[in-house]
Amino acid sequence: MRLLPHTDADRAAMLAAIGVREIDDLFADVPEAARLKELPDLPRHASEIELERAMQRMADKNVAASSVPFFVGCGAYNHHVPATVDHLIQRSEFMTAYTPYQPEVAQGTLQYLFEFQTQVAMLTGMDVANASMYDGSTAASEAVLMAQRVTKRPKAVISTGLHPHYRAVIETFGHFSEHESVAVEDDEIAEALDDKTACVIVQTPDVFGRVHDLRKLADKVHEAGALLIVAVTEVLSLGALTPPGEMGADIVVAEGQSIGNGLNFGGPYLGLFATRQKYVRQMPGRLAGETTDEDGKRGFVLTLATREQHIRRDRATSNICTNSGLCALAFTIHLTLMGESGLRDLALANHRTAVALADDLAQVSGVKVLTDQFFNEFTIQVPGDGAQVIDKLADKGVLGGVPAARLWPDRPDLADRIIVAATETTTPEDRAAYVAALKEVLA
Amino acid sequence: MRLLPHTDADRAAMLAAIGVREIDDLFADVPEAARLKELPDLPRHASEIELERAMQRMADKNVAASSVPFFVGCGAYNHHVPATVDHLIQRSEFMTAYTPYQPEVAQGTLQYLFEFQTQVAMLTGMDVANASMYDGSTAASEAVLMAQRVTKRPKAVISTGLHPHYRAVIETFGHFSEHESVAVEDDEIAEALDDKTACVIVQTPDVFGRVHDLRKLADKVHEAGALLIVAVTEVLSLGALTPPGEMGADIVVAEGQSIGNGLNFGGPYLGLFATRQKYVRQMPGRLAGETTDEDGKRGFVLTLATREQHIRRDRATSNICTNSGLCALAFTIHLTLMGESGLRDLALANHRTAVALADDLAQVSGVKVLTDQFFNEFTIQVPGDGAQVIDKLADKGVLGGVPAARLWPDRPDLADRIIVAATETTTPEDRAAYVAALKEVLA
Amino acid sequence: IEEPLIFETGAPDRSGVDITVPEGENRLGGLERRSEIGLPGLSEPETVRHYVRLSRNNYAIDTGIFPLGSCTMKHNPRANEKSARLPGFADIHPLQPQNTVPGAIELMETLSHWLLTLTGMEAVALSPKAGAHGELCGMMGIKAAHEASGENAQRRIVIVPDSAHGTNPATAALLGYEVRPVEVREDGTVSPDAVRAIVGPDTAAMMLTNPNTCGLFEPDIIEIAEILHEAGAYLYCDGANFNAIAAKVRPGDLGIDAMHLNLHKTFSTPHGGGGPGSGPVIFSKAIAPFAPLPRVVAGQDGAALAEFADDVPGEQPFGRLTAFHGQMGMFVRAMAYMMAQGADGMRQASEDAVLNANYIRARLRDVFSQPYGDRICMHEVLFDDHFLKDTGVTTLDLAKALIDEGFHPMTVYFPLVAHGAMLVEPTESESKHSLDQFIDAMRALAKAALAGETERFTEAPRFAPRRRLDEVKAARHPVLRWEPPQQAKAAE
Amino acid sequence: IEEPLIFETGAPDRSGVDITVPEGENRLGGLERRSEIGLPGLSEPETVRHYVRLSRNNYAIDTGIFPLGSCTMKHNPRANEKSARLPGFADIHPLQPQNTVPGAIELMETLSHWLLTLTGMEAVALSPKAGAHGELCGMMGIKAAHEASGENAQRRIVIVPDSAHGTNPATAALLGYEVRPVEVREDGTVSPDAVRAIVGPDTAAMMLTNPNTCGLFEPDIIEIAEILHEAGAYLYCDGANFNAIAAKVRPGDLGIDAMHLNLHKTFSTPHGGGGPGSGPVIFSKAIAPFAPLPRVVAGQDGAALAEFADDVPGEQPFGRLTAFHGQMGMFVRAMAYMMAQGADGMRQASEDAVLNANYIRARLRDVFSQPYGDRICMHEVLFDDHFLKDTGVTTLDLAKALIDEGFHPMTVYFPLVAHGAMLVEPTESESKHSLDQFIDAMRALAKAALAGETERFTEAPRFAPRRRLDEVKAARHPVLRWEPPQQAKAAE
Repeated sequence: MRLLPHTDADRAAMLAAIGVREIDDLFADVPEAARLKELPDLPRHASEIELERAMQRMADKNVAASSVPFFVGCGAYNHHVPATVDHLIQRSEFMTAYTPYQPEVAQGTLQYLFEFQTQVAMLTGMDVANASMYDGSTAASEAVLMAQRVTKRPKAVISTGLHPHYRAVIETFGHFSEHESVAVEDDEIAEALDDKTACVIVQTPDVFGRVHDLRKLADKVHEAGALLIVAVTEVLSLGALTPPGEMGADIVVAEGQSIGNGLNFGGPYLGLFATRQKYVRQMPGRLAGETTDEDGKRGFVLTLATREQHIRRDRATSNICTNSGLCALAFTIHLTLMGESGLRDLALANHRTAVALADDLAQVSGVKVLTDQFFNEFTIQVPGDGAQVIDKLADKGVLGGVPAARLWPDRPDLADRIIVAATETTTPEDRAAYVAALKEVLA
Repeated sequence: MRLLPHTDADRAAMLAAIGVREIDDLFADVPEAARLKELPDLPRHASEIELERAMQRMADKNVAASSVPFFVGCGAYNHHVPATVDHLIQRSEFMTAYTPYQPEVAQGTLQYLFEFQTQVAMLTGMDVANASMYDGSTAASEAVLMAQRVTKRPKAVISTGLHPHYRAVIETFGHFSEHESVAVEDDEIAEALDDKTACVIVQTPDVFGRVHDLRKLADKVHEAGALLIVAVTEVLSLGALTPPGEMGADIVVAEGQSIGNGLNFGGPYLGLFATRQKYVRQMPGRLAGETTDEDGKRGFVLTLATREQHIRRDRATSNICTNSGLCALAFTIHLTLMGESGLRDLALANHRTAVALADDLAQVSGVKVLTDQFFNEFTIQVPGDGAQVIDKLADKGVLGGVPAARLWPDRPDLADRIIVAATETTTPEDRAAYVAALKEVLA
Repeated sequence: IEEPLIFETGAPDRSGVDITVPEGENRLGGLERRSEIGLPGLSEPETVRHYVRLSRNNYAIDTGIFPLGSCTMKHNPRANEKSARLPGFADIHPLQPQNTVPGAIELMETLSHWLLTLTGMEAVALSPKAGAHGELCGMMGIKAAHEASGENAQRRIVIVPDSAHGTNPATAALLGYEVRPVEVREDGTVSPDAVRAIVGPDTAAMMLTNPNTCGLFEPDIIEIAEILHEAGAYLYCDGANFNAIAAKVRPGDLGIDAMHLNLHKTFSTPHGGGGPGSGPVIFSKAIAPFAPLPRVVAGQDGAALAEFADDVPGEQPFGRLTAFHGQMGMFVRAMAYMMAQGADGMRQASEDAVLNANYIRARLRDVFSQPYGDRICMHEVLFDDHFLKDTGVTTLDLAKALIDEGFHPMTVYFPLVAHGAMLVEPTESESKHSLDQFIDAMRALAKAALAGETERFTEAPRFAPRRRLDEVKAARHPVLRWEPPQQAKAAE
Repeated sequence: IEEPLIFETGAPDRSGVDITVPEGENRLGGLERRSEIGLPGLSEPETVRHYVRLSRNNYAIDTGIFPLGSCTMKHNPRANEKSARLPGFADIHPLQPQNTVPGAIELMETLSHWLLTLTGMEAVALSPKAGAHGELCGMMGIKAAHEASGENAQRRIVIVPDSAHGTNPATAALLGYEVRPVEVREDGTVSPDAVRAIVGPDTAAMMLTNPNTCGLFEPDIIEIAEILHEAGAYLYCDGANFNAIAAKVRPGDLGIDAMHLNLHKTFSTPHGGGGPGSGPVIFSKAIAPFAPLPRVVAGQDGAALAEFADDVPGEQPFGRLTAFHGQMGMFVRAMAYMMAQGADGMRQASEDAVLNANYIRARLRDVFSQPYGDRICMHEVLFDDHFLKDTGVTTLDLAKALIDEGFHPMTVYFPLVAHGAMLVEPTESESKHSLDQFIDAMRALAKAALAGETERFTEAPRFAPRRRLDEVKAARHPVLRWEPPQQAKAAE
């Protein structure tokens, strides 16, 4: 078997060196009754050709984003990833490295994490960022827990503009950690603030695509002694929009998938987490920090580990002991390739393409574009059931967006809404195909 | 432009450091009349998305071997390459390295070349092998030139079983280097031998798929004072067949594509070249050799460079100054993965599959299998024009082999022949599809 | 040459991408970004060289053994990477219509089937993003079961042995539980009597690692599970060490109620310098109805993804752990690994993993001390620093000296139950040749330590990209980001 | 840890592949292999580690600058690799029906168009497999033209300047020509008078490199071409240095008759540690009819591949240079590079390449000596060892000392016309930061040499995977393969 180095002669020699007769002598501690006598009822080992055929067969059943006009967003976006990025993250020394607990032999990982943290802080307009989290939604939930630790208050006020999956994650964590959460419309947030409120969490651009000026809200939240958490599910928007850090956010969480990472059916993704300097010791997740070695050379280490579970155990700030290392690497490589000018160009290309698409769709009879001010995603209203429209479009080879019913099956008032995204990968031909297919479907 | 690091500020600073006003001052030696005033009439730089679209568009027009039942061979074979191979050859330190002229910083390349040479010598049953050549056909031509140097005789006798492209290359080189070559049927080789004969070159399995016992021929060739050159276009056959080195060959050349390398529409491929110890200093091409460094540690260098053009100029053994480094790496990695047992299994799997295919096709009415003894390729006779049959099969989505007319347009006697190959990638379903399509085409 | 930070060589007007920006108007609601971001740009050649050079400062499985106890670091097959990059897996969106992704759902269903068959359990939650996330998921399932039975208010205690991973108590605490430790007995395992002594109507669950962090199989686990179940509590098992027993023992036969599986350990998806991981959780019949969403369920036309409670009538899913469906990229890799290995290969792998650990034990036992005596271990072997007494060499020194010999250190100072612990897990990926090299280096170091060559240890590492780094300084005055020179100066 | 040879750790019954062998009979004509091959097998994990470790002993563009004169080593974009691996290019057979590969033929036609437009020439042969192969092809075309005109028997001389690449005389000799050298004049270039003095009715061609190997543009090339043409001879140009002038100067405007282009230099296909290369040849109107087969020709339904003389009526193709159609993998990469750069990018690249070389010259001219005085150069700059006189440090020592500073050495002792030559070509891929690092290292070394720190040079390299290797020993007693221990012993 190709993954196992031992020959039978090796095994025999090793058993002899150990001083046992057969391999099962080493499993003597396992209760006899629990030892499997036979192999599990699963196939035997396969050749690489057989494996590839099986995988290809399953993969071929799926409609890849790049193979059709594609307008699906809502927290995951179809962007182009330069070939350089995927090549570099597959470097053995990155991909097959361990968590950098032994910094002397992990400076590669630690330096890119330090660079990543700096880029994230710059992008969000915050002071510091951690070395990444599982994804945007879990980062959001950790942000709420952090606000509760900082303020020592139990309640989270959640904007209904927040992606419903994010809200569900916060509510699940809130429920089991015995905190409170309440979801309110944006214009009711001020009323919901009270002295039990730890934080307000809002999203911009929100799940419908709307961009928000958060400055006034920030003031109100701060007056109430709470923290403002801003979630961003399309991180690329930060290349074009005023960053949350400049609008008074105390914690910014984001989904970083759009930069350097593929769609991957929802994972692995990349949680970004940034905050103010004063909260750094309450921040969850790994942190790379600068220091020096015995020869005085600059080097990097994981730091502030005293917050973490492997030191602090039940008094840790979080139970997390993984980051999204390789996704963070993809992010930081892509962002390094782009730089300030490339990022701004890419963001603008996304926005302009979305504007053109909105104008195209607005021409389709019966369709109403509901979002005036947006980045690369907006909401349309169609006559009839949005989910059915999307299914019919899919039959015509156009993946036309996310019907609101996919996210809010319990909101009949949203049943005629579709959330539509465009990116730099959207061609004029893609837009024309959407318009044509939509006209046919609605005819 | 993404491939160019300079900003305009960099350029200005550098021009100032040089002490010229503008870039064209550095092109002052170019005659004014020859300086292009305008850009060549070609497109401007493209984004990576645009580039990928253009490439994908062209690629999609071609029928990939893995996408259809595929039976084309004749010097290039559709084998499976483990993912490990392609990953490893893309390591920056292999792929973007220079020729190992500075051995202290090229031990990676030099050691694998040394291992490669050993593997090739073992496989062919010869004493020594070089570090690879462009491909099998140019290796064959270099072998003839070498035999002419060794024997100081001008004539090459070429078996008609040799791949006609190989023969054409030898004849082209022979013509321009003012040597002689004559092509004869296998049973006439003995008669063609004379005291002007430098070498006889034969192929096994030959271009029609037939395997040959060369022992008697070798004796005759040696009696005539000439060298026996054996060409192998399907290197995998050496895992199942008696190697040329055990049958009296003086030089073995082979196309190494089948191990580790893809079809690539004919290139890059990998020329293997092995010979007897006594001829080593007449051998063309690069050689890695073992030595020691100042600390006495084992290390490897390019050696016997005094044969080569950069030292010997017009008295060099060949003008070659490239090998197929990365293809040799792919070959040696794949062969290392396989080892003795894996190679033998793979060769046997190829052979057994081809036998099954031959039996399948023999059942098709009107089809005659002409080859009794073969490795993974054989020749069939069809009623009517072979090239037309192949075209009609292609219309049905089966790439059924190479019609002899593709290689010998001037041989009407071969017009009804098709050379058919099977490999480990050929499934029972592929065989059934061939039989079904062939029946329809011949109906 | 030292590799600078990107901020030290990049320029804002340099770029490694070419982007075509279409003409048109902006509709950003007056929220255009006006400030400089400050991001540096590098051309493509500079970028490639920067990251290639950085990477060369890393140790990795592909460069050598990771003898890291409790952190299974095995070979990562490249066929898995190739599969994960098929456009049909890598380039599909979690919210595109389900009937445009039947192959993806089939893969998740197949993975679920393999995991359940291997473990003998009832249900699986694929969505947890890592082992610790899986622990949360598993314990949430248990808490949800207590809530459903109305006993949640009274069950506030989670029993955790002192040999446990730090994530265990952290997880329990995060869910509002009180952590009650249980000491391990002299042989390094948990005794049923100790559990019996503290379990009660206030016990929600016990979290146990098996094989445990001392590398030992808990011989009384079945009895412990029975004690817990009788008391109305559940047994959570930390699955970090499943690599020792896959296809040899089924957790379902041991009385376990919930357990996470680290796809990035046992099933060979790459560790990636710290992630992404994937931590599916398997549940017993008692907990299964509470498993979170989304979940793969049998549908009319093949499998479907249940995303809302209405999609699983009769069950009480406890909520959602993450946006979307989990780590698809890891699912594909793990599935590719399992198919490549098959039932026979996984069983052989478990055996070879245990064989390798015992071989190291056998070849080091005359020099290195073991806290629980020289006895068979599972896939990892635990040494302590007893044999280093009075040498002036610490466990940490030995670890750093191992770097100079060309190896990644073993896990040190964990588990806490052993003094100066050194936990060594070779995995089945290591050849005898590789093990012998490691063993020879360990023996040579031990001899050097005993011979008083102290400097070789206290000065180590000397042949790494960096000498020992000042972690105290880093924590005391944290510098967590680069600052432009003038700002950095102003901040001082 | 030193990495052993695969033969020292492998085993014949170990394998890194799993193969299913179908049942069935054999028809091998009694020629079954009976002997052991002797091949060692490694498992997949061992194989990966072996080659990753080996690779780490290599220097590469991705790890640092290659200041190698005359061997353009530029950045290799990964988008090119991705394109070359598209199944539609990588997974097609050279002998499948042409109508199943129209996209491949289109790519070859597009590449031909770009190359002809860039060079202003008449025809292109894509099939040569490398630069030296291209030289042969070009000179064969010239010889074929002389054969067609009946003058071949009298034209036996090829003029080659003494600054030429070794391949030039080797190529001419291989074709049966006598090589006649022409000395370069004091400024490092070829004078028309010198050519006029030796050209005659016996001259077949002159082979010239332009820009030449001293990094200088031959200012009189147009006149030289006229002299040759008047004498009935042709001008072959070695295209190794096209990187200096692409999109700035067209060889067709200089009177060149044949020239090879190194796709692996100018157009950025990777060097691969010594290949594969690709050396398409462009021809003037005079030579075009003799261009070899196969060739892309316009057909009724788009382009087609002409494989036989009947496919190109009216022309006299001189034969075939290789099996199949050339280095398709390199064609795709070169095409991807050219499309990415565009006409504007290639022109800028030539300018930046020349700028970089002159910047190095300007910043080293006060310390390093130049054989032809301090004058503008093209994309490479030539120094000699005059400034090292009496220091006891040789050009080779300086090169090896550069390794210790973290750089690949420049090209040394070439061209032969300069004493102790050091030829430096940075290419346009290098940033100013990178050039400054290289320049600083060069200056520091020069100062150390002049200050008498001889050991730093004669002992170099000290920080490489190996110290200086004994090349004389290797050549005197060549060990070109591993032998099993007993055989090796017997052979002694």
